[in-house]
Amino acid sequence: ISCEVTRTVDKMCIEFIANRSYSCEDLGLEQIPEYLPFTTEVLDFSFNFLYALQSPTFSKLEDLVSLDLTRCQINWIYGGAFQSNSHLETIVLTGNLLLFLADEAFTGPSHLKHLDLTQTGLTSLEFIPMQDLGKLETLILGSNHIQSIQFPPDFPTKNLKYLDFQMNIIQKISANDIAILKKTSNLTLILKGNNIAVIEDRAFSSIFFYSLNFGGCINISVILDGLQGAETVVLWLGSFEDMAHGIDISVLMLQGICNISAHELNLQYHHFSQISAGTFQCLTKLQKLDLTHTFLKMLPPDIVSMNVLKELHLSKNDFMLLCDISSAAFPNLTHLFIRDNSEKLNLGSGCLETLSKLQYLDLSNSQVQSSDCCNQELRGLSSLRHLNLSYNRQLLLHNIAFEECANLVILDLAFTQVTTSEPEGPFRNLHLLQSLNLSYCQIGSSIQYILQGLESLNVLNLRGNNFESGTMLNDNVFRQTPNLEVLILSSCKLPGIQTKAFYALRKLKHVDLSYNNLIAFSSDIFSNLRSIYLNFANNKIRIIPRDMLTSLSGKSVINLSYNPLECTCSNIELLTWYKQNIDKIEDSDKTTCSEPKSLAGIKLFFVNLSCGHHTAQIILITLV
Amino acid sequence: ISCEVTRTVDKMCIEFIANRSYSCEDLGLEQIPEYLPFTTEVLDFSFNFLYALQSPTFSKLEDLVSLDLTRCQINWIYGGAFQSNSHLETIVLTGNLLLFLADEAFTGPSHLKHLDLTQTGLTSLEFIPMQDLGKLETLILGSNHIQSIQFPPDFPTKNLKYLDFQMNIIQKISANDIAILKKTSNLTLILKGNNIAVIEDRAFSSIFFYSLNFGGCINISVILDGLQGAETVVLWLGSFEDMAHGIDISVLMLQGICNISAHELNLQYHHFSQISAGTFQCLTKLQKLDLTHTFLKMLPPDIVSMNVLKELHLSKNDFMLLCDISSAAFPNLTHLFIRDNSEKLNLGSGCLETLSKLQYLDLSNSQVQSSDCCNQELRGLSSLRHLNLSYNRQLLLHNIAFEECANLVILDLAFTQVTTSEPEGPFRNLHLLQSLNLSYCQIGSSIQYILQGLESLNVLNLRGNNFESGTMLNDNVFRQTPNLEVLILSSCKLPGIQTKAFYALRKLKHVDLSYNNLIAFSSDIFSNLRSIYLNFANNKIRIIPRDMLTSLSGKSVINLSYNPLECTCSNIELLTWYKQNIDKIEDSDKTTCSEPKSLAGIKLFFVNLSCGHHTAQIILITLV
Amino acid sequence: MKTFKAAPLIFLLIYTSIGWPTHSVCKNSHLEIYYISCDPLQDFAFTLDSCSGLTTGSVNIRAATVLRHSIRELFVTVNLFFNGKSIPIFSRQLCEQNHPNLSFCGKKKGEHVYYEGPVSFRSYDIPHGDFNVTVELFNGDQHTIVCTNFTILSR
Amino acid sequence: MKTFKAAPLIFLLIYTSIGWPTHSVCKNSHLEIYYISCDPLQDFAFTLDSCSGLTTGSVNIRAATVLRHSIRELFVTVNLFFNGKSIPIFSRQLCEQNHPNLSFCGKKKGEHVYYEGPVSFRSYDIPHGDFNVTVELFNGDQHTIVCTNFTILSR
Ligand SMILES: [Cu+2]
Repeated sequence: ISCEVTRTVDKMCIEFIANRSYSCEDLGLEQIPEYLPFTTEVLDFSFNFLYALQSPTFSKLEDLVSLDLTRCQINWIYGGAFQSNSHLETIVLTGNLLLFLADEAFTGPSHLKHLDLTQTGLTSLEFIPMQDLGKLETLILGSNHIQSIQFPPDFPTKNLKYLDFQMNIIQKISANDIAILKKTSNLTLILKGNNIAVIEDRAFSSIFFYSLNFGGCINISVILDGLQGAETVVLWLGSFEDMAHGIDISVLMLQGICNISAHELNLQYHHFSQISAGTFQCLTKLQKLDLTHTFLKMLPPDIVSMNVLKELHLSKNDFMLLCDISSAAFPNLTHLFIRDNSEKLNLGSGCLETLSKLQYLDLSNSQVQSSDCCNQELRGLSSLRHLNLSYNRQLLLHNIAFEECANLVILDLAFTQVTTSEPEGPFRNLHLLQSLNLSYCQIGSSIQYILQGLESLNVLNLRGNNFESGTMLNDNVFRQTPNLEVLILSSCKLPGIQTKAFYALRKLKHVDLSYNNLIAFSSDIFSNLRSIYLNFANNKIRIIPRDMLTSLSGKSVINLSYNPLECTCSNIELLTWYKQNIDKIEDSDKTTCSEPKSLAGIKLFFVNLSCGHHTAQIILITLV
Repeated sequence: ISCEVTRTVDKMCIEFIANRSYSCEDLGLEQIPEYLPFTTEVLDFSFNFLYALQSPTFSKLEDLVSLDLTRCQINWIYGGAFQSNSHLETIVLTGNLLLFLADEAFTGPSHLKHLDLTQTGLTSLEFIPMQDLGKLETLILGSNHIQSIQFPPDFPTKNLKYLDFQMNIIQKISANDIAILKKTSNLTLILKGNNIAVIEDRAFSSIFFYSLNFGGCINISVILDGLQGAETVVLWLGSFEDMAHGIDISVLMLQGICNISAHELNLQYHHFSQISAGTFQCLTKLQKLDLTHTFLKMLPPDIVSMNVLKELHLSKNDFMLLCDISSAAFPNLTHLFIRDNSEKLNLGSGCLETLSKLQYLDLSNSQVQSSDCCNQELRGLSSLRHLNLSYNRQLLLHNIAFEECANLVILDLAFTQVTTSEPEGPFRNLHLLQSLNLSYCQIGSSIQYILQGLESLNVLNLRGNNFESGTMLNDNVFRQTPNLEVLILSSCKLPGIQTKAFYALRKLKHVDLSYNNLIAFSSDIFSNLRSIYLNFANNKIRIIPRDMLTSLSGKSVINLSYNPLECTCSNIELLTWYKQNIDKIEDSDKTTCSEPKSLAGIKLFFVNLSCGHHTAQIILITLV
Repeated sequence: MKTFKAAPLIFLLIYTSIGWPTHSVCKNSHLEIYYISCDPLQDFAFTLDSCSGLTTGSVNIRAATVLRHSIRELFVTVNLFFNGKSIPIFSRQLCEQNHPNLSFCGKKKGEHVYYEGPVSFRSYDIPHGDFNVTVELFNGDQHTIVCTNFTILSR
Repeated sequence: MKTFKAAPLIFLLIYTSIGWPTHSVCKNSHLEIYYISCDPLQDFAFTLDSCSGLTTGSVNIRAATVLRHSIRELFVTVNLFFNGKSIPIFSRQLCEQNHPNLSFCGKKKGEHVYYEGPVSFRSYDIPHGDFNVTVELFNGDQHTIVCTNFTILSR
């Protein structure tokens, strides 16, 4: 038996939508292939070699709307390079070292909206010919060497919504430099990663932004001085884990915010070593405040009430006790994030009691431990709909765990050890719960009653729990959750599945049983096989009889990869069905033979068996 | 008759020195050709495509000493790229956008001396791994985006002689930044084209440079403050025609030079709108001063004497009268340049009288006009050896023109109208003169006696004078200059040459008779044809008989391009000789047939004529 | 148009047949480390100043890549291959969709990402023996951003 | 080694056979200008903001090239071709060996030279008719740095 693979290495573009959308990415091409239809509207030509764009380069593709030329070694763009492409709206030139842009480089596309010049070696705005860019909405100039944002007088402001200067080397901004931006409105201006040292006082005054991003700029005072009188929805002043933290944010600094109109403020990764009520004095109009990783140990109890604040991010800080966030100051909060707390977070008792409007609470990965979770801890959170307690230490659930949170829709306890003490379901009051994540929760045999009362449950993740004794999942378990559509039981050490285990689940659509010890592919345990997704990957299935397969009709998809499937005549029923139903197979590349040894590793699809009366003949077809 | 050209476009590298020196420039190669011998020492591989350098890339060329990789689209240099090239001394990487240099990128060449990283997209010195650069003499970092010259602690200083940071974006220099340069000596440091705004006071103190170049840096004060206490031979502070002239140089500014030890100072293209004796107060130790294009109208008469000044550049200024340079202040001057004066320069009388040591005087292109040149004007210049008066207006020479300058070796009067009034040679006292340029001087018939007394003359350029009446150049003319080796008579409208005209010139080696109206190639007019260069290009020669050619022996070279040569049997003698003596032909590409019409424009070399008794047959061979 | 659909298949073949070169990371008397890119699309650029830093918990590295996909979300996993088994030893989300913790989060396809400087980590003793460590960075769409297979020979 | 010596010859053939594209410089009712590179090695990048500036004496241009040879010395000559004759109309030394008048003097092989901004000159009336103007920059070794052939159609 020999296995021969013929290669046809004439690389062709991939068709996404016939006659309209193509990708020629990384095919080593030096020109636009002739076979692309004239009607092509979307072309990804990234990672090829063009060197110079001339008027003939794209002349045949008159219907082009979007053109991606990322990293095509383009150095020269001559006049009229896009002159035939009057419908072109998007040109991406990321990663081409542009040595020359002709005045008429962008002549032709009269509605050019998006121009991406990231990492093109630009040193000044004047390098870009503006004459044909009047309709521009997005201009991306990130990761260049621009020192000054002196806009030329014909800079397109009419439709401009997004202007990105991130990671340039802009150090100074004068009022004159950006005066032209007064003609824009709702602009997103990104100056992230520029080491801005000087902004003229009030340079940004009377300009109306949607978002202003000075991320990673160390000297917040300088920026706030320049922003006096500015209006913006989002003000992003945060720093980053991989950047110098810069100077301490002082009370005085933040007073500059009193004269800036902003709804959302981000100050992540700055230092707040001395925090006081005064710190928040000018922040009372905020709707969203992000103080992720700002070295906070507490928020002062005497903060003036921030009545309009709806969303507060306090993740990656150093709180000891949940009460230290002084939640009473934020009575209208709907979203609260205290993830990845560096200390073991003590939830206390009623620390969030005043947050009666809180809908979303994230306390994940904060070393939370509770021996009587969580009625006292979450007292008063009657509006709570989404609770994340995943990646914590250990929760002991006695009786009803979330008594006051009866409106919970999503509950995530993944990777937190969950222990229940009595044979009544701790979640039995959560009649509205739709999604429950119990993966890696070490729940074991308590699965018998833990689903009690969850009649709305839609998605259940039980991955990584040990159900080694397969009998745990008897037909009573899932009878409690009749509306389940998605069930994850991967990596549960399941040796087999009881015949009636899933019988009550008439709406089941997606079942993941991968990474177990199953030896049989038993489709007959599901009551509805019309359009189901069954993942049996990484089990121990060798042979699948025909009747298990033929019932899989319609849009069903199965995954049998990484099973020790036999490619012998004992399994001819699978092999025959497989070839005829390749559209129902996921991961066919990894669905290979284990037996006979001569075929080990060969993909099932390429195996042709002739099983005669007495002899078995094996034929391998060659790939076209 | 058809002419077919076959192309063999398998491009091969050019061999300069067998087995040692090769150029593969611009051949579209993607790897080092296998056929290059292992012994190659010098390789120019510029303008090809390499993308990434790995350890196998150059592994076969173990003897490489010099490697030019200019513009090879190299983005990645991995560890060990040059590990087999232990003799490598020079690596040129100009114009490659380097995305990555491994720590061991330069491991291998233990004596790497010259590294050129011009225009490689560098943003910091830290990008360059220094571990293997300890022996570096030259490091070129021009035209990058380097903002700071903070040298890493392992920066190679031991042998460093040349460090080029030109055209970067360095704005600030602190003493700490460059402290490590104290370990160097005689370094040339180039900071030209950086917009330096701040230098720490005395940052350069106690460093010994050969040359410091701050060309194009506008704020001279800042630089001089930083240079207090520095020592350098050359201090280059000039600006450029294409750059902003910057602020006026004031008396106060230049006082900073008192505390800098420098022998040569360049201040070209700066403004000196107010110049006084004080301006020169700190310049008295200079040996060379360059004030080209500094808007000077005069130098103040009360300058303190600059006794050591040897070379003074005053070109491109606005002097009215030569006396306005106050030459008495520079008694030991040997070289003086007053070229391209913007005003009509009046030479005055004895203005340079005190410069008895002056050897070199350049007064070219300064609209000089003199009706009795030049005894009064050049009075006292007894040491003068080189005088340039070219590209001026009109000089009338009466009697002996350069009486006191009897030591002149080189005299250039090109493009200046020279008129002599009497039939005695104006140069007849210049017995030492070796080179005389009279091109485009409108001398005409005065050629008869103008060479009188020039018995040492070696090179004579008469180009562009009108000798339409060919008899002007009779045998007496050149009898006066028996030592002539080079004679230029191109564009002189010569209709023919007298048989004995050049007979006296037994040392003649190079004769240019191009662009005349000659109809005959007459080699018999030269007395020595063993190794002569004869340029007869652009004349009206149709037929050349055999005897004119056969006498051209040895290393003689002739140029017959752009003559209406006949490719008929009347000229079979030339055609035959030509093919056999192609090594004696210059510009064979432009040496083409005029007749018959069918062969017009075909290169002589490719024409094969069969001239039988009665018929002429023409055969064209095809190029291999 | 049949030919168009053959492309992904061919792609796969190239992956399995064209290998990237093996790069040396460091070498001393106790330790030798090599790496090879396991990204089918490109090689990976990486160097380490010395082997010894690995046992003290701080090394200087240079690393660079060109992104083939955007990294609004970015994950890293480190797996140890030992006796033919893959043992996960480290896994972390480096970039979150709307919470860019690192300055390079959000970079797009085609951008060059470069890091040069110190990296510190929990110091640990490298056990004796030969083993492989695979470092894989992938984005929210499960696209490989960097895949590197380190071979560690420890004596 | 015979093959080595064929290279210059082949080179010449390529020159004469591969032409660079014709680029439009400007066009209005009175004037149309095109150019084509006459440098065998490379195309030339040039644009002009408008035709009309040519008659007023000041235009904004963008021009770029990659040097194939160093320019310690640089010369420019402008020739007019009219009725088949070449008439020199301008010639100047731009860079002198030891006297760099312009900031780019002294740049080396492989460097990118870019100019963007105004250029002023003696204003003149462009005569009616069709003619060619060749602008050639060459260095001290007579190597071509830029060679551009302008076709001017003036009505
Ligand atoms: Cu750059």
